[in-house]
Amino acid sequence: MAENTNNNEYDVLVIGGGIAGEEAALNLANQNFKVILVEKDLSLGGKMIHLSKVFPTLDCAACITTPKVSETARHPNIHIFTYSEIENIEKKSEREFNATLIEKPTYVEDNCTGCQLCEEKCPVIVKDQYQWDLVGRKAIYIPFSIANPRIAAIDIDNCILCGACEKVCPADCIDFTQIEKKSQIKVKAVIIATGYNLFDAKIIKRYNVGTVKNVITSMQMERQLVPTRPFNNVLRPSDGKMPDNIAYVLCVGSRDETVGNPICSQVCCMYSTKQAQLIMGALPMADVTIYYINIRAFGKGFCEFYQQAKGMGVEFVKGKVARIEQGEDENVILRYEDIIKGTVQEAEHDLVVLSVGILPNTDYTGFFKNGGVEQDKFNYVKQTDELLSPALTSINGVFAAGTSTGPMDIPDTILSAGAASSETASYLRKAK
Amino acid sequence: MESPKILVFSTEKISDPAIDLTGLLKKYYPSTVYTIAIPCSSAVKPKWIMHAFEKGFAGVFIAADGTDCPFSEKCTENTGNIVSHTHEFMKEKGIDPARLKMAAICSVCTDPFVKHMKSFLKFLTENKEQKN
Amino acid sequence: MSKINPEFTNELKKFGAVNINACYNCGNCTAVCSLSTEDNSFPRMMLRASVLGLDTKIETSLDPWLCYYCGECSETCPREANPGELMMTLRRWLTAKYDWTGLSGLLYTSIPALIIGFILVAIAIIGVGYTMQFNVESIMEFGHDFEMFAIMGVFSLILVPNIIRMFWFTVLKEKIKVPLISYIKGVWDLILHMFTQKNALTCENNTFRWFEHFLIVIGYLLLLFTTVFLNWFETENTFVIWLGYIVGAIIFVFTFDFILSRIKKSKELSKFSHPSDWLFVIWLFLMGLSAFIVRIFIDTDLIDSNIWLYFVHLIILAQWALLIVPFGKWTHFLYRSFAMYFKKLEEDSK
Amino acid sequence: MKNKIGVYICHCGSNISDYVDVKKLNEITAKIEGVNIAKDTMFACADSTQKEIIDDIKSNELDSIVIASCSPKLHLETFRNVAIRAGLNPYNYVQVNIREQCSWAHSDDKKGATLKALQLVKAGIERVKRSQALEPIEISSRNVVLIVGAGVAGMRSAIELADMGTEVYLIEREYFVGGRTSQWNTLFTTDETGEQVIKRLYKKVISYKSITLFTGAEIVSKSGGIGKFDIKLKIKPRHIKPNCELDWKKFDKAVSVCPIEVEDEFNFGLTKRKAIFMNYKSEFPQIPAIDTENCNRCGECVKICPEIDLDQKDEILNIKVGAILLTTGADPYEPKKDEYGYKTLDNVITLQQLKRLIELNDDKNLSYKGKKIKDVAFIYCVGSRQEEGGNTYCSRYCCTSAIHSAILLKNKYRDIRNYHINRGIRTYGKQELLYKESSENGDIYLQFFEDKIPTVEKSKNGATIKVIDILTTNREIELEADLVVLVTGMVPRKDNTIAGILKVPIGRDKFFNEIHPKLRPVETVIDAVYIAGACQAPRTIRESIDSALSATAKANSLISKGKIDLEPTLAQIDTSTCEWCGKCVDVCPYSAIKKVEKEGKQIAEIIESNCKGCGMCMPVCPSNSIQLIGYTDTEIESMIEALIS
Repeated sequence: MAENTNNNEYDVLVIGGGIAGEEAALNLANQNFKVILVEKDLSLGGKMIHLSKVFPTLDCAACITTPKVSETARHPNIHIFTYSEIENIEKKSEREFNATLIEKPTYVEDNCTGCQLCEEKCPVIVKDQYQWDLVGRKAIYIPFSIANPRIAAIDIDNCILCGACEKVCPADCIDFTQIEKKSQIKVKAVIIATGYNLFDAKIIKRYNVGTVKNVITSMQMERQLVPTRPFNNVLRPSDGKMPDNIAYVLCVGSRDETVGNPICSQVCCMYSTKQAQLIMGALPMADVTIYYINIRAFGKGFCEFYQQAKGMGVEFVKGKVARIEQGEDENVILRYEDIIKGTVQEAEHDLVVLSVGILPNTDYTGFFKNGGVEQDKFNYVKQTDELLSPALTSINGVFAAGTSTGPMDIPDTILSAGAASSETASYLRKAK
Repeated sequence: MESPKILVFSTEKISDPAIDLTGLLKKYYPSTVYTIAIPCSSAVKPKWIMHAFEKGFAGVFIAADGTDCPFSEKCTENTGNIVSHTHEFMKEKGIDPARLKMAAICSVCTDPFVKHMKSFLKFLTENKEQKN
Repeated sequence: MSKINPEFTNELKKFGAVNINACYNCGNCTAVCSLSTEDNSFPRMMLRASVLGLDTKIETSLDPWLCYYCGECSETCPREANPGELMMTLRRWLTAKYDWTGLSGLLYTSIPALIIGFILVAIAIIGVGYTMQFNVESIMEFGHDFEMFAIMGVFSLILVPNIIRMFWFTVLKEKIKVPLISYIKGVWDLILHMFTQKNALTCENNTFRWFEHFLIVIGYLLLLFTTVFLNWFETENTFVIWLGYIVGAIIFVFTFDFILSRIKKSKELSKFSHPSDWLFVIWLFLMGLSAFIVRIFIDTDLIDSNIWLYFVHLIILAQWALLIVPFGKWTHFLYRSFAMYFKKLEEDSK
Repeated sequence: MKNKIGVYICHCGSNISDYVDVKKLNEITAKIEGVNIAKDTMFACADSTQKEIIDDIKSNELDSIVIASCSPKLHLETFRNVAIRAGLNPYNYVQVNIREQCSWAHSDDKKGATLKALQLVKAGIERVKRSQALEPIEISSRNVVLIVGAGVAGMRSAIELADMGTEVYLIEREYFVGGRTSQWNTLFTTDETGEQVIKRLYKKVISYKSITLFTGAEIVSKSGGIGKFDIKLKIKPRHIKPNCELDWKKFDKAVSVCPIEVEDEFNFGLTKRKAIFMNYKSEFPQIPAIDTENCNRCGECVKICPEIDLDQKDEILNIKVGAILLTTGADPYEPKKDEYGYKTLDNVITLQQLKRLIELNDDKNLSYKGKKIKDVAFIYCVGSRQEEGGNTYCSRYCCTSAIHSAILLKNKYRDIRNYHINRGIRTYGKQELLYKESSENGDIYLQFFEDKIPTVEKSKNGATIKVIDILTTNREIELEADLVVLVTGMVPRKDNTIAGILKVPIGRDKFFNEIHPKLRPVETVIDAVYIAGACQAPRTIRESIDSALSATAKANSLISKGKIDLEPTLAQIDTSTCEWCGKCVDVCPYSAIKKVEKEGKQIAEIIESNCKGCGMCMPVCPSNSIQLIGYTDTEIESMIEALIS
């Protein structure tokens, strides 16, 4: 419990500061457990904080994530380590885990006020990973505008050590001498909330990702639809033209044995439908077509949301896109079979969005020293009692939350994180 | 000539963060825009708005929660009712109802906020000039 | 109105089709196929008809013949339903359907029948040899006569009637009205397709495979020509001898490559092999190889003392001519070409 | 009114001072009435500055402080803590945002920014002058949860709460626990059976002393609120004497002599049962029940079993709990008469009936009404995804459940042939593998559009189904089926009186509604009333458990401390001016206002434990009798005046 004053001892280690990790950490902290939350990225918020509006309620993702993020960051029982990783975890006995925490250097001290003067002066420009490479950023940068903590970090791989930032920083917080910090921590339970990765569409050769310019991923579209977006509107990459005929290709990397992922990613149908609705708002003249195999609008309010999109004029075409090729005027040609007509068709669009699927983030597999957490056949964390205790893993005292156990949408992720926190709490209380 | 003053009622969870973010992103809007944050846009009393007009504010803008409201689904409707009630009071007092505006501002809606402020100010300035 | 016949897939499975039920009808196979067009889209509809057991739809369809099995559809099928192999299976099924003797179906679906057939032919040849007291001269003459009669016989008694049956199923039964001129205009294309199978070039990354096939067809036809018309084994003409050697070598070298890729299962299309596929390539290989060796033995005057060798060649030849050519995969060569021809007629009628 | 105010103006490095003339601001501020100390500081949030502020408060006995710096979202809590450490009430602190909403927003207009900053600071001072010292409202709570519904979700949550040290009342309306899952038999995706799952849960439930289980129990009424609910329960009699050892042979005999035969709801009407019954042998609790509604009290059974007591009466029980969790589940959709031949053709059943049918049949043959079944046609989306009239929602579990049942049939009875006549299969996530398995088993899938639904007609051997199949270019396909299974989805419970008693809001789809699907997915607008499982929306077992455990965590963290701190930002009614009109009640989303009589006058009263301080009630009050603490008329109006000055 929280009365523990030793700095290196905590009740629960939560790995991953996305929405699942935050929800689990908050629930536990509210029950007075002392939580250490480790996030490998520079900011909390996971993938959700980067999304535009979320289905089916169309409320803005930031409006939901940021209060959760700041509640987490503020909570006296939660100790946050961003830009940090867990090197290994060793289970000594029940409710006794030793872990090695690595704090990577950001070369900026915590008293940074986020004024961004350094960013202005930094001469290096590289691609901005938080905008999915749509635009550039500096070598010293604040990850993104609603990041938490909102402090700068130096991307040392790209930094030329010119020292311009050091000179301009009013809080004097640039420190090039920082080094990686390793420390040992003791915890009583572990929650894996490491989330998911997105499928790399380049693997599907016949989609020609990279060579056909105006093919982007759904995450890149998501960024273009966010109010904090890099451009002021939805633009296609080749010439910055506002597209007026956009296509969505579903099941990219999902339900596909040839890429080794036969399962359904559960969210792509809905996020594509949502983006289509948002595009209809941003570009009222645009046509949006969604190429699908089956529309999986299964959750509360999803089916109605899908019907609503149809009502708004989003065109749904049944058929998997088989080939993507370059057309004239930088346009993109999709070849598919229109299942309802039963004929092969070629359609020209000026922007094509690949609705990429969800793959497990397998970072967790390396954590455990003696005997890892068992995986299911798709490399998600195996749920050892899937029906009655969905958060249990093969190691007693290690629990799984959110998409670490399989694809899930945001509401399900939050519920799953709630379940993990609940199981963790009762595991910890059994000690008494 | 001093530019007209606008009073913005923002909401602590949703639209005030958007106004913060506007500043953070150095997206400028006129410095005669003043913000008072309250829990929910449905809590703005017509009395306050009338008070602002009385004391010399040229315009009042309610940065509403809209559908993002954490309190009630009916927030948009309720805020709308407040606006229409106040419009009646304004008419009674001979104040142009167009000096009270409302729009939903989500927590990252910086551009819409700036746009609203600029066009509102433009309207108020023109209006003022006409009157003069 | 079509009635579902779920038993059909079981029947089809005897001909090879593997995992077709896995299909979830995404249409990827059809769209990825370089040969399918808006007017002519396959293979999904064939697969669908097979799953539902709409056999009359398949019976009257020419689509299976239009596929050259490049393997792209199977390779990219997200459910591993192997549509390419289905098309191959349907070709087998159709071959059986067209064949009035019913032997095609039997040989395709029953390995014992196949073995018995091969043994019977071998026994018959040995029997003939026995009646000739294994005299080299007369046996070789018999071999030559046999070739000519077999070709004519198989052609007139089996292949021509079967092509007519195919015409009945796919054109007449479908009540396609075709102007006479179309029949004439299409002939040139028919011949061209038959010998070049040029449509296969439309397939993705298929040029080398097409070239190999083309060489084998040319080699095979030349071998036929040299043995039947130039009577290669008995000629003294140097040109013919050399030509014979070359075509023999072409056949066995390229067929050997085919066999190897089937063993290695390196390409999508060679991942699954039906017995009839094995038979076809192996016998073609053996024909080329045995002809080649027989000729060497003739040229080195060793044939008289090694008459068994010619017998082996003759048995292979007879099995090929009496079983594989009329009832086996060889017929694809004809049916496919005619399918193109009929397809053209069908298009002209529109 | 405060008159010893400390004001600190932050440079924020140069973030503020580059655009706002902080020095000048400070000079003017110092002169404002009531300001005792005015200082500018490089970083207000720095440790040294915090210490300095604390010292100032203590040595100068400041009664309130204002800090003009960055957005309160960043440091409100930091400085409230500073106030607390200095012995000042945290609500006597006001943070003025002169960075995000001033210096940064107007770095193009330094003069304007300085002027605005000054006005903002003035407004902050006016506000702090009128600020009230507030303490969080503390209410006591009972560490007891009432769980309504002993299905998987309810039982699982009860176990977890007990593990966490919370006492639980678990009530079930039926005589037996297990809810829908117990009827379900083999479950996807683990192939455990419903019986096994319920057994695991029940054994655990009864092993806890802190869980009290009542079967045949319903809520009659509720009073009180968060932390302190008083609940009246009605418990139906079981008509078996308590604590008796029942002889099973005698029970079997008692069943056989019972003259009453009613439709067996457990088998969805496939069979009949007696008035004395158990649904299956290993059902829990392991005590039969006599259902009062159907028993004619003939006494035949008593002659055999003296343990039976037909005179037992309803029992009324009052319990006191701190929170309530509803896990009341859902009903299967009941097709209308003649919907796809339901109840007009002999061989049309629902998916739920099929599940029971598999259970009731032996391992060799599947037969229904004496006829051997070979061809089974599943028609999907019956009662779900209706474009007109009925339910518009997707019931989520039915595609996977139907497919899983088809796989079970195929595995159990080899020669079964399954046809799935669907509207697009929705086996999301890993459930997709079941779809693949079923396909590979040779199941045939046909897909139709909502506007061209299949027809089912009587035929010689069973039924003829005609469907326009979009997977075969809209060709009309005909098939013969021995058994037609209507894949019916979930609908809210027919009897949902509990929603009325607890005032739980009902959503568009008629299921219970959460506050927000992402922010607060298991909470309802009624504080400390949680929802989980299928009463909220159609869900699979795993998803129901996830939500039940989530609700468990929320309920436990709310009530386990024995007291609940509520935000002091509350609405207040001016009793002298309130002329009860009820408008505030209509607009309040939290049912936090009630009508009371005081001194012979009807007025509104705020239920503090329910009020969330949104202030929605204020503008609708015709007599302006409502004030929100921290946002009173005087505070807001004085701020307005300061801003315009």
